[in-house]
Amino acid sequence: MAAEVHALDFVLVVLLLWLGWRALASADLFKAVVQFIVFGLLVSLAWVRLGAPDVALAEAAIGAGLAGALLLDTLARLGRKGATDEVRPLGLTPARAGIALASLGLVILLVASVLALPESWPGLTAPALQQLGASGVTNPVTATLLNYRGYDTLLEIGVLLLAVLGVWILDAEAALPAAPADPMLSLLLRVLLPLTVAAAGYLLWVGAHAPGGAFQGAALLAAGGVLWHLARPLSLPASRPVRAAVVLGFAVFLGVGVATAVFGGGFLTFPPAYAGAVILLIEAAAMVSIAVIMVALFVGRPAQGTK
Amino acid sequence: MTGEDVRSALSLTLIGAGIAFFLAGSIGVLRLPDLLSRLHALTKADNLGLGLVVLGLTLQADDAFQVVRLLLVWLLVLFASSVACYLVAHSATHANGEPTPTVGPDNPSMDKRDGR
Amino acid sequence: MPEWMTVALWIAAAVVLATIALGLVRVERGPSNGDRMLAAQLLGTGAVAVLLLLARAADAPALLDVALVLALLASVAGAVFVRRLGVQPVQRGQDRTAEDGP
Amino acid sequence: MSLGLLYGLAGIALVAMGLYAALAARHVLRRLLGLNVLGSGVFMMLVALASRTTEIAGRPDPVPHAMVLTGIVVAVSATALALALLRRMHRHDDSARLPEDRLP
Repeated sequence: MAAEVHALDFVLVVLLLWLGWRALASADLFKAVVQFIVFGLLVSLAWVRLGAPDVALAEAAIGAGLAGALLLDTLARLGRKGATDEVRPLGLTPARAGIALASLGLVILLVASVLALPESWPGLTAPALQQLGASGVTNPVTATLLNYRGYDTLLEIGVLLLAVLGVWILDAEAALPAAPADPMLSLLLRVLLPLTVAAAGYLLWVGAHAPGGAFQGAALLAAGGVLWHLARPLSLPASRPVRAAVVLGFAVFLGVGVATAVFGGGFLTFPPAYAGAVILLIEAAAMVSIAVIMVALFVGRPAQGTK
Repeated sequence: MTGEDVRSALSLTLIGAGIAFFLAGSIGVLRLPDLLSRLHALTKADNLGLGLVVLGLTLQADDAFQVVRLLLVWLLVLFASSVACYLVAHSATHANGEPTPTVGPDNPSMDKRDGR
Repeated sequence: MPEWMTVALWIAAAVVLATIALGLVRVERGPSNGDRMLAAQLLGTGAVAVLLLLARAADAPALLDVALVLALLASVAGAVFVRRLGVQPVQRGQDRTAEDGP
Repeated sequence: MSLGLLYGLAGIALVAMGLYAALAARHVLRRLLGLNVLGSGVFMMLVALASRTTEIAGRPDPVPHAMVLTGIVVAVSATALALALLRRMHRHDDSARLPEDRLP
């Protein structure tokens, strides 16, 4: 990836800052949410420019799929009155001057620290690339996620589990008034769902040697699930298979960790000969789990028994 | 002037034409008076703008897999944006069970329709 | 790929990005929520075009996959919007809602 | 000006905006948007700083990339939980603001 600064970068940064601010300061919350969705779109372009296509894939899938869906769904449930905010939601008042000053102070501190850092430095790139041969994959980001820093990723899946438990603990939400079935929405689902499943499988497989992986695939699958829920409302927490799918990723990851601790070199230390297969197994289980968890986060806990 | 140069020039011409359609679509979305005519402008950018850019880029693709992905991206955007535009237009025209297009704030007819 | 082609592709990507930024004005102005959603749709298509151009300019075919993901999900936000909120008619002064301001 | 510096400074600006909005706004949804913009800013700083290894090592540092990837997924699930809590509060109190921010 070319590292020099292009005209594109200046356009992108200006748009990012403007959209970021408008997404926070627009009086109309619907407008703010749309601006936030577009902001996410442009952030994924920024990841591309910074040479992070793995991150760009995840941002694109989550930003264009789950994040926007969650925000719009919440806006709809708040109703017109609940979704109304004051005219100048962030206007500077005496009470907010302290917050503004603190934010400004943070900016000065951060700018000073960033400017104090060297323009270029070795970082952890060289060690990450040196160990790549023993990691089982050739994409260094996948190697970092699943091998070098496996603890992080295991605990991340744990965080996702806690989030979905949190949503399920809350009392049930009344189902939204059912909109009439729309044939075009069913068509959208019929065309896009197989394609998202195929693309998620492709990303999972390609993640071993090129940008992609379990998280990107899962976010894509989750967006397919969101579409499904829109066309034919799901009821997720009730069924046993859903609960099994939700814990599958964490269980497989933990099981592999325990197995390597007992029989091998230590917790989550994969033997190089099997590392590739082990990573693919964990990623496949994690992808299914994360996708189901994300859809469950969107579906929430609908009221039981009512239509 | 080699064949390579001709191909590059043709590719760039197509991309330029695509950008022209993007510009036309954006200006249409910006300037046209109501939602439905803006939808009309939008589909030009999606279908033709992106289509011409994709066509121009396929002339430069390294291998068949890239060509397949480029065309797939175009077809998907074509499909997704057609359906999304249909859904929005449908929602706009049938919000109250009657086909009244959503209009700008300077048209008095909108005041007759209430909230949700 | 000749050098001038790379330069031209970078410029084309910047121009597409600047062009679709015009759509942001429509997001800002509305007036109806349908208009805002629609302009967001246009920006999504533009981002796909920028990614395709960058994939060629920077010779990074992985960006085609990012564009593919965006293209696959281009309709999700629109579908959620239509199913959950729907286009609401414009009210006078909707931009300046102050019903429960302080 | 290098690419890393340009996006690093943009990230800082996003952090400041997000922090201000998360603390100053009254509507909970707006606070959550603030936290998300704050998170994007932090991620952007990390990825921008990671790009500084390109000159020496030939490619950006993959470790911050993996951390940001983790962060994005955690951020969206935390947001989902927070939105569910917001809807729960709204169901019970008919307000989308925290009790201390409501009008008397």
